[in-house]
Amino acid sequence: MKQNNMLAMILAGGRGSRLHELTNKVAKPAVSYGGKYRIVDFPLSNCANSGIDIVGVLTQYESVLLNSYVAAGGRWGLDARNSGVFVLPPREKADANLDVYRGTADAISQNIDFIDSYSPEYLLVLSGDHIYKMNYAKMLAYHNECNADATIAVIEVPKREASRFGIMNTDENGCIVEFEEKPEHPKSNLASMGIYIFNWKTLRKMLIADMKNAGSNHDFGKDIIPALLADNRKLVAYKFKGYWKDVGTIDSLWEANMDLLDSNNDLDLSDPTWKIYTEDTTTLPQYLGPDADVKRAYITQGCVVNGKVKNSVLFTGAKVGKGAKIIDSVLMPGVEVEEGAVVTRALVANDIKIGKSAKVGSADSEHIELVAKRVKGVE
Amino acid sequence: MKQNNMLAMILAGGRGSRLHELTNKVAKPAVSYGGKYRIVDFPLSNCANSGIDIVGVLTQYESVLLNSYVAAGGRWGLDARNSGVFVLPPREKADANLDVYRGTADAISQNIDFIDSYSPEYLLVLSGDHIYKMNYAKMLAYHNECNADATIAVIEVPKREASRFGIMNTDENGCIVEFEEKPEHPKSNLASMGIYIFNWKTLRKMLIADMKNAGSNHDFGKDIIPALLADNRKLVAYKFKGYWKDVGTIDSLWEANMDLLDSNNDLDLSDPTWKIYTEDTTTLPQYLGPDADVKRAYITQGCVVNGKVKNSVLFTGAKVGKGAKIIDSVLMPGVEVEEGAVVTRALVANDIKIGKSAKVGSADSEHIELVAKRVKGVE
Amino acid sequence: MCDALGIVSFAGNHIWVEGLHNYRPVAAFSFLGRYRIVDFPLSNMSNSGMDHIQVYLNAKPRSLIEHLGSGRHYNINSKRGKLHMLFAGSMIDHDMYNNDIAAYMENLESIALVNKPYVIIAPSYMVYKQDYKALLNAHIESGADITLLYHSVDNAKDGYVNCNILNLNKQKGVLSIERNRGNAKNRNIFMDTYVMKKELFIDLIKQAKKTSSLYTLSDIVGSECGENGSLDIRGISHRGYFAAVTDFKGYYNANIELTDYNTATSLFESNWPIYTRTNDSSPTHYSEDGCAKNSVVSNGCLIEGTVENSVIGRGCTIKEGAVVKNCVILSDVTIGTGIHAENLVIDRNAKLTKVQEVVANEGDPHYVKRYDVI
Amino acid sequence: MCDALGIVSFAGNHIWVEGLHNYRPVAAFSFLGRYRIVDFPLSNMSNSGMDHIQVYLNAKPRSLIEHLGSGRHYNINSKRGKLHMLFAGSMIDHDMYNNDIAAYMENLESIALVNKPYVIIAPSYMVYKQDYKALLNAHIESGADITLLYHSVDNAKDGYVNCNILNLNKQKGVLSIERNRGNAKNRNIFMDTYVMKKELFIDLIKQAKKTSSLYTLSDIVGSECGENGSLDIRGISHRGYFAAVTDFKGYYNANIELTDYNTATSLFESNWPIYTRTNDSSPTHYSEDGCAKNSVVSNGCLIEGTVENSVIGRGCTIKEGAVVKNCVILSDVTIGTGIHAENLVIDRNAKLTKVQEVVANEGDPHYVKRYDVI
Repeated sequence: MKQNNMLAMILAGGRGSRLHELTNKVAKPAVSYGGKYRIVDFPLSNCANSGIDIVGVLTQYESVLLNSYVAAGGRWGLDARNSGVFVLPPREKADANLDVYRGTADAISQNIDFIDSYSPEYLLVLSGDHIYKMNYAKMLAYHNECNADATIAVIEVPKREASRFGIMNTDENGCIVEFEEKPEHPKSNLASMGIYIFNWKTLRKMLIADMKNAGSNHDFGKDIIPALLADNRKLVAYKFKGYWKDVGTIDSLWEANMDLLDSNNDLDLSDPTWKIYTEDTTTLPQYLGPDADVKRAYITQGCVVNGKVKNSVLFTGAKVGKGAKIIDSVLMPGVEVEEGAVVTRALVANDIKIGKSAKVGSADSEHIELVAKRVKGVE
Repeated sequence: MKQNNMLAMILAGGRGSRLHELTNKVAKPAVSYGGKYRIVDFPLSNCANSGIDIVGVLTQYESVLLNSYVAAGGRWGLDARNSGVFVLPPREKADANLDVYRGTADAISQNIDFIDSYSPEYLLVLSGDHIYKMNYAKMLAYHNECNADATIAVIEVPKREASRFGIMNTDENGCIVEFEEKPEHPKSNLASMGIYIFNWKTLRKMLIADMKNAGSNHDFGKDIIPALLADNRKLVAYKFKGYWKDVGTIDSLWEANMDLLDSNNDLDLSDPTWKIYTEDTTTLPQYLGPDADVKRAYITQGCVVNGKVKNSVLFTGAKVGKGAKIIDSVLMPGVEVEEGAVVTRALVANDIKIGKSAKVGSADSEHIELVAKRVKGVE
Repeated sequence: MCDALGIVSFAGNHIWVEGLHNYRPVAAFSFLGRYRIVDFPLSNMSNSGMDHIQVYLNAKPRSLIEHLGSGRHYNINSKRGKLHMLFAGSMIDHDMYNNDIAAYMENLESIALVNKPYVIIAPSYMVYKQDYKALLNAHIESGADITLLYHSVDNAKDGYVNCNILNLNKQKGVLSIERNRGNAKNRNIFMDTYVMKKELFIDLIKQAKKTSSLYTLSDIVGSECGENGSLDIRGISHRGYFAAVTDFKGYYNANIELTDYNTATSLFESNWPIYTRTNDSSPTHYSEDGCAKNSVVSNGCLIEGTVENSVIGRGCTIKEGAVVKNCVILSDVTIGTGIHAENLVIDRNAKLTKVQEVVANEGDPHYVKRYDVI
Repeated sequence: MCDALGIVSFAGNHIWVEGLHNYRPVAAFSFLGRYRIVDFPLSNMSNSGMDHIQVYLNAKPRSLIEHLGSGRHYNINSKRGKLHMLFAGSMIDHDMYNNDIAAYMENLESIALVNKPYVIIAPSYMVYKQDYKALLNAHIESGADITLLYHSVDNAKDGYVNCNILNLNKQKGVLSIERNRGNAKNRNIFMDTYVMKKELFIDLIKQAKKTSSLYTLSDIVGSECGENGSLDIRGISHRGYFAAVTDFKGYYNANIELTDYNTATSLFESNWPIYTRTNDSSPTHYSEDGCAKNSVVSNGCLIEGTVENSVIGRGCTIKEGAVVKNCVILSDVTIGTGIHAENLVIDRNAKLTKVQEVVANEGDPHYVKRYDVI
């Protein structure tokens, strides 16, 4: 807290049901990405690198793995004396029964006591399922420069896609004058990234009022932002340039992995000044056998490759047998592709085995095939 | 897990309502004890010292402080690579709604997935609100020696008090033949300490059956132990000798603190071979001023004493002004007793201020006075 | 965050604290029972938002390395930042070539690598509280090339042995740096604390090395002072508690004067925590006949005797009838039944159990060796 | 839990690995890209349930201290147990008095303090997998005073330079310990690994010190072997992968032979993890023209050229058209466009960008210095 008086809360309660079997047993923020990471590593590493020391993670659905994953704050260096990652599921209180979070704002409201115990000046609200690198300290500097009550990070999206997003309409000074959720006829192309900095005292008042409002959805976009605007508070848009992706579907998760194959990609995970930290697994080094044939690939430690890998991303511990081919595909952690099997335009889920000479996926499918069950070998 | 293949689960969901204001804002396991500790430090330090690396803490009621307290596993050295303290409140699952834990056994049942993810051979079930030092590795050795399905730690209590406890009736080999909860006419004086070692596979089956049993209270004492006995499983009693205290009331919490004033007390917190670890607070050293007069006292760092302290325990940051007297009392963390005030046979709650020349408590009261509100000074 | 690399330097070869120094560097000296001296510069840096810190070691590093560990207890994020321990080339005490410049030369790569424009250098043998972020801002605003921190004292004749002093002009320009010869009462004691651009620091290291293999950082900075020097070097005055542990008496006095609670409040402030490594000791137990006054007592002690005007380290036992007066006692010391100890510094694990009276004269404290049995 | 104190010893004065050894002790050598050699004895100890471990350092300790840190990554509970770093008195390379016995003598207190009846001593310059708990049990059961671990080899004429060998009788009693002179193919290479009671260990240290200031632990144990010795000293044979990094070729060969996945599986087993410190590097990126075969590649690399039969360390760049064959490359090395590198050990941060062909003969690998630009 010394560093910048800002506490971060990560909303990590989403079900991610469009990721199908991938989120059967784990919450979306814990889904694997980029060879060795999980999605939630991005907001957590951003926090660590931005000098934020206290992070609350608001979890809800199938969170046992997510909870224990983020609780080990040392992964992001967030385990120094006055530092920590705190898992905050809904809980029973002296004056209230146990209930789920009713919306993004309610998740914060129900943890006002947690936030107050650190008496921060600023509250940073983040989403746990976006992939991007951002220096929140710079955003805070902008917030202070503007003397704003709230600052919302926005990204320019193609005009024709704008109606899929929450759109911020700003005046010539960058002040937000209107917020429209998925407007049919968007007036601007500034999409909200779901990243907010609030003056805590101001937000606290708003949240307490919102809790009592029976008609509210208890949502930041639908309720809190409009309420702040109605209250004539100063809301400013902070323009972000760079890689940002919400991986809501199998296709977009696959695509976000494929983006890494471009050595000039904007995400640049190899930048030593802004590392993304993750679980430190004890694996073998990466082994490339005598028959390995690797072209345009992103491969991490623990992989053992003795076949062909082209245009593909291999996660921790993935194994590719002799003569097997992995083309335009993503092999999640622990996948084993046996001799002679061929995987094309597919995303193979954690620990799935593809048997000898089996074939999955096809080069001309519209969607990426999700392989979430064991595929038997062919004699 | 390498060390002994035993995972520990600490039941820390109790409301502790007989501790009145002390548990208004914190769960009972997080209540302060012994100058610098919290009650839950005892089972957690016992785990660490017994070579247990994975500890789940089942929390429920007013747990925000408890959750963030135990989540910093480094306090007990439980933050090495394959080690951790995991907070496990009730949670929403794909196939079940969010609900409170229905009993001690249900709390474990709802976390079978968590336990399974470490595939332990043994499960140690502990209570989060007892004060004692025990080497669970020795209890496990006894469990294995007896070839038992379950081992229950017991302590001999005076026969006349036995009806206040859960009593284990054993045969001549120490095998448990019967369990009676608070029997009117106890047949033995072996009280259950609420410390169980189970073979995980056996318990797992029992728990799954118990979950489906509509008539069950889902409680270890009332349901699981009798079910194991009915199933002809081998249950043995492990006799514990030493200090053990359940601090359920203000009187007993006060008494447990007073026990420390006896330099030959069985708890022996200064034993370097079995340290109790706790939060590392940044305080001043302990200051004794020119008018300090300290006799039979237990005082920790951060205390500033310039008055008389007799037969009393002073917690972190407690301050005693010039001419003030603290007699037969407990000052919890952050208490400030101003000049000339007198505190007798009282337990003063966290951060309470006793004003100048005020008097609280009395030497001949039957019960210990709990001071949980600011006491104004006297002109 | 603070845009400076923090460097904690070691005590130079002109500093030697009789007794204690035989076993550990000054940085690792026990201070006020629960601290080590290095906790003060490190807490200052951490509280100032500095998260890249290098601690230099020149001899007997074990106790210091163990105390520093991963730096988590100083509230430094181990991923974003780093508490680095860097070693001098020789690691031998009383080796005149084993000076600060030699150690910086040995680790020039590590210094160059850190992505910070400024450097703040603070000593590991002085105790004071200072917001380095404020100091850096003052340095930047002033436009000076180098800013030096000093403390004005009126007892430089008796105290501050082996310290350097700054001679200043009216604009706080540094005219020269020289050793305190004890020939005047009022002096500006140089706190061995520097602020400058990292590039300039690297240049000065190389220049010092070229000039003489015995040149120290204060020598090279001193040579650039005054009207003949090529740099704008200024002093900034420090306020609040200040102690320099440059000799045995300095160590004793600093401890004893902080047993006064009012003096201590000028060093310890609630918004400026001094971090240290915990030892997980239990609270201290006072028996029926135990008593302590005007003292600082650490955890883990058993006090059955009388303690006055003293500092008692962790895990000490003061037995029945024992009297401890004006003593600085390190950890795990035993004062036996009925023993009278006065005006002593007692090193760790010593036992005073045989000789009934171990009393030195006031103003001339004596030293009891580590593990000694008296 | 395992009732033994673990001691990781340093490479004795007879061991010197040309090149790499100038910058760090053998314990801190990079191994197979992502490890340091010390990871192997420490992981063995941790996996065996040992949680009191002392690592001895005799020179240039920085990189080793940084790598070891608090020991959390070796899965050692920092409260219950401890990973201690202990220092030799002199810390100077090539100082003949700076041997293991001198270091143990310097830290005799620390050894005596640990509350464990046995001690297991393992070297920091050998790579092997061993369950020390099983070894301790075998030792206790046999009733021997000292148990020594050895590995039977059939190539002691060319390899295992500077190692000691054990001469055994039929009951595995140790008749003598001597240096491998390369005069026989079949030898029992002594793995510098000892099991004994801690008390005996302390006695032997004192006895060695009294006998000669150059006596090492193997000297004093050797003097107690055979029918004239007063102790029952036995050998236990080790199976599985074993390498001794006692000279430059040994280092090169151990790395290259482990690029074979089948060989590696005899060292790495899923129930016996080898722990190391993470560097938080991203996965390795292979471009359209990148390709690697028969190799071990660490994370954080960019492979645009061809890699064969090599070990590539963290954060290396192999540019387009570059060919790397039979090389052991440490971290952050750049092989420039079109450069051909063969049979080399390339130390960290070196750049091969100017000379087109840097090729040594097979069987005679060459060394490229740290930060060198070729």
